[in-house]
Amino acid sequence: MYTEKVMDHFQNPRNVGEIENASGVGTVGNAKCGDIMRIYLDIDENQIIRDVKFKTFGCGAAVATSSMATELVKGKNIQEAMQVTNKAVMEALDGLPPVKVHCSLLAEEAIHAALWDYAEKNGIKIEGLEKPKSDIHEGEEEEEEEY
Amino acid sequence: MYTEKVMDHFQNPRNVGEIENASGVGTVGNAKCGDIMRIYLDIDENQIIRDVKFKTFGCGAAVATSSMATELVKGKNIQEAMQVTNKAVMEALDGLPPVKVHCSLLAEEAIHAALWDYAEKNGIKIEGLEKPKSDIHEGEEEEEEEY
Amino acid sequence: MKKLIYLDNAATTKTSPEVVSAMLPYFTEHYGNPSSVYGFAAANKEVITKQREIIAGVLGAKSNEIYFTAGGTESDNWALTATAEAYAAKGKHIITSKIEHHAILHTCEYLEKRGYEVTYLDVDENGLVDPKAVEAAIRPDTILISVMFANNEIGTIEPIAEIGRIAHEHGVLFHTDAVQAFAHVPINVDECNIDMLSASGHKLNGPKGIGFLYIRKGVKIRSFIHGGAQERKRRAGTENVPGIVGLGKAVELAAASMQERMDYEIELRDYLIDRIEKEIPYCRLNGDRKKRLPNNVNFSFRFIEGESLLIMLDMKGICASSGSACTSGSLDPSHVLLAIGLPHEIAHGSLRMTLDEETTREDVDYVVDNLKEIVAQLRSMSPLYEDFVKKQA
Amino acid sequence: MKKLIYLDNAATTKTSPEVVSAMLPYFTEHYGNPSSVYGFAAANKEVITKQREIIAGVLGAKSNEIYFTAGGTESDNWALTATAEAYAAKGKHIITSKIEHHAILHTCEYLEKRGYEVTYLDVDENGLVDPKAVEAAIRPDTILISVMFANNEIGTIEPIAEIGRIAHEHGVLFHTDAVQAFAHVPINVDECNIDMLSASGHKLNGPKGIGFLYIRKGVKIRSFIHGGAQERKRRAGTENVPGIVGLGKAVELAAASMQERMDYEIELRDYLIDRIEKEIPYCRLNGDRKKRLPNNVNFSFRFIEGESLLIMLDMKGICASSGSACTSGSLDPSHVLLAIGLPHEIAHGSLRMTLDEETTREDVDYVVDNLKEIVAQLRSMSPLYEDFVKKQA
Ligand SMILES: Cc1ncc(COP(=O)(O)O)c(C=O)c1O
Ligand SMILES: Cc1ncc(COP(=O)(O)O)c(C=O)c1O
Repeated sequence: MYTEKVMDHFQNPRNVGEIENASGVGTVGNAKCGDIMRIYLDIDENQIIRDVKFKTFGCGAAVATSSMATELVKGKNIQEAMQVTNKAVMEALDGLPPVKVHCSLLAEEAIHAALWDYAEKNGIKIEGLEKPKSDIHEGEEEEEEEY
Repeated sequence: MYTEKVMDHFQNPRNVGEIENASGVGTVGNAKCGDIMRIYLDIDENQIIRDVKFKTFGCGAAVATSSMATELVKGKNIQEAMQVTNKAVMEALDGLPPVKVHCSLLAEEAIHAALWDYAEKNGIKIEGLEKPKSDIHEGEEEEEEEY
Repeated sequence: MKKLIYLDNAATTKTSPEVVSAMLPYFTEHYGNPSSVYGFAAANKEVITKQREIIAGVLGAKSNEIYFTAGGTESDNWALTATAEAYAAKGKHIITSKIEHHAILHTCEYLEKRGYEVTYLDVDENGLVDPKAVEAAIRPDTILISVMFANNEIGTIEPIAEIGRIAHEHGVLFHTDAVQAFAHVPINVDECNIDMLSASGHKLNGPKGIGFLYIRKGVKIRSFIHGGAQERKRRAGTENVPGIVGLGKAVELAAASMQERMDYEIELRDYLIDRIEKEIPYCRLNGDRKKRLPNNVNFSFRFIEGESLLIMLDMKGICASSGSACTSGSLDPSHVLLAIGLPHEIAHGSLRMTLDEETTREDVDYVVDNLKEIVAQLRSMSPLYEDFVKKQA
Repeated sequence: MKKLIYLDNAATTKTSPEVVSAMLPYFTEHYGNPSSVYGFAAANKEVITKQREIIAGVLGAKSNEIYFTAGGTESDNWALTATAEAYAAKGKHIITSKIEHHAILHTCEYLEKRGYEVTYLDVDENGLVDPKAVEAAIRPDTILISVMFANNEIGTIEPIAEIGRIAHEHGVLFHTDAVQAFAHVPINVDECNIDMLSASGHKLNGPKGIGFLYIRKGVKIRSFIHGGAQERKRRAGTENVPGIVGLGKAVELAAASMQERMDYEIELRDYLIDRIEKEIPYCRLNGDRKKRLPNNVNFSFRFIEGESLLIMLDMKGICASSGSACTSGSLDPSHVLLAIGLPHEIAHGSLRMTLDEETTREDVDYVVDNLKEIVAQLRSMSPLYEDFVKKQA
């Protein structure tokens, strides 16, 4: 069901953990739907993401997308981090099963939520960043069957 | 599906043939339903069935019941022949599948039809004998399923 | 063992040993439920997909248009009842033929009791549906045309491409019961404009209890059997993995050798037909002589009844079937034989022999030699024959 | 081969080698169609009757009350839809429970769209249906009560005898989905006043794609799949002879060793439950502790999600299942776990392990040892656990 990359990031998730006094923290998803992701960002004065950590409650794809998303934003500046879309995460994982696409959306959203928190704390505005939705799942589900 | 007795009477039918100038001939059933039986009786002056022959168009059970019915009436007097019911034929054959019970009724009716012909030709009346029905099948079918 | 010449391949076929070998590991080794997460079982999902691809390839379809069922009957029931439901808003009229299998006809009767109207098209004396009659029967409220690819009794192959074209032109869905034809003769769902197609494993040297329904992408029918999310939510029930694997293998084998098999069977079929026609009087070949399944021979022999004939053949080790009512326990002979215009008593005396690639010329000779004798013997005890002879004299 | 501990026997079981051996001759040797006249095939009719007798014997039923189907799902669909049709004149109300299998629930939804009314009874925190609630739900227009014998997720065995008695007293038909219970625990249809009962071969070491519906004599439902005259005209389609033989064999074997197997499994089950409860914090046993299938263990582990758990177990060679939504691709976790009152996030973190007679104590120890570690590891990366710990501090 999962690609080798997904399995690798699930079995050996990168950047699991917490960052104390993080520059930004974002938590998205909800327990009702079975996925919660929390991203911690450590951003330096040049708006470079020096470090990133995550914690995830969710399925294999949720863990793998969190792990991959953290890898993709690590060392980037916040503008570059904004470019890390769910598509980018999926591609980096060699794809996800259709029913798991929402996990990649969640990962994107978690990054955005952490950036939003950082922006709020620092009173800055990040180009293209919107206030995170409280429930990422609404209306995002893909129907596999389209007859 | 058939008992050994039925198979024996089908494979080695007794009394197949015709009787020229028979005392009585009866033909029952119709081609539409797939069974026609014709019985020839040779009855002597003491009303004893001296000889009997049959011809049958029909399934294995039709042939076997014809054969058995001729065996059962052979050498009997006409009153005794009247006692050869479809039940007697079935019992003598160790039973028939439910869907084939109508064949035994046909055999009984064929004997009766031949007796009727004999009675008419000789202007006598046989106790309990009614004019044969033209189509034995109507309403005689057994429904195997009774839910 | 007693001599056995099996000429009833339209009733069911031997599951070929390669098919059984392919199935075996899925009983005791790879027995996992394909819906499970763990690798041990999830691999079975891919195995199923692979069979879907094999079947789709043979039909010129896409693999996600193949839905596994428990057999041809379920496929037919599904196609008809679910289309009827899904398109009820458009109309409640269905067109079919008088010579369909009971899986179609009895489902139509079921639908008639529920407010649907069904037109049963006549066939000609060879069992052919007239495409013009199909066109003439189409109404604004017609939602489905269902005509079988080839008839199971008399072997006639219907003009499916023309019927499909007509259905397509009128925007009416087209289903074909290809249980007797699939993997026996070439079928391409696009060329024939087929929207749905039923097939059954055990008619093509695959296992019993498995079949499929092809449903063209875009056709809106829903599930017939409700429950779990199997078969893209359209057919619930734990997948019959060994059955599906067996079906896929059987289709693969049949497709690979189709042309060769057809050539072989047609030659043998025509030899059998010729000998019977030459050597047994008062007989009639049923079904079209050319537009005919490669392995089907169906004759009526006047003055005799089919079940007796079958039992006598059985005693000689020959397995065949009949359109006689007596074999089914009902009084009317086969609706197919009546539909091609046979009188009842002639329909009763019919014999179907369906060959396969293992049938030999020696088998055929043995069958004809015995058949001649048996027919003569049964005629000698037939009151109908007696009457006929007396009339001739 | 990699270590494999299969603890998902509720999803499907291994077809036992004896069953496969029993089936084999019916693929390539005795492959005839049971409806045929000739002896070669007609013998298969008797073989089928024999399997019917075996099954009927185990249930305390008569052999002509057993109708073969393609599995539990078809049996459930048949029981519900055909009863609904046959008794529509009496009423259109059906009673069932909230924890039925989707084969029941989705069929109920289908019927609801067609004008039937369905009462879905609540269950208590252990998944038990209250017979009094059943009685209270009965109305003059109630035509059917359908309550499962035992639940497939949490293993709870329902008070079927009491529900049957109530149904009987009120003259309402009673169907039970015994797919998980039949041949695992004793069932007598007369003692429980069961009018219809569904079962499936692959849940009892028989083959996939075969099952049966028991229908008490006198119950007026007609066929669900229309066509040929098989199964006394109630279930059309060429009989799956190998499947039926396999089912019969599996039932025979299961019945012969039932008590022994139950004793063994119950001891192992309770050992597994005890170790988990003692050694893994923040867990909850789902389902009734005593009224429980001998082989079912179902736990919720707080703060973690089921699919991750399954994949981690899979990596250790352990096959199990979960009530997590993620395993089914939907968002809501198992309706059964929600019905027994679990909050969503706890329902998501559930694990079902279903043993069989081949499971050993060593297997159980290995599973618990690994499970402990995996749960700890997943909690260490769970934001819910992080919040919980911080709150405690
Ligand atoms: C034309 C046709 N349709 C449908 C069926 C039904 O197939 P099955 O018996 O496999 O369900 C058959 C065979 O019995 C058939 O010949
Ligand atoms: C309680 C219950 N009912 C019905 C079914 C359906 O059985 P099958 O998948 O064999 O059709 C299952 C198993 O999937 C089950 O556990």
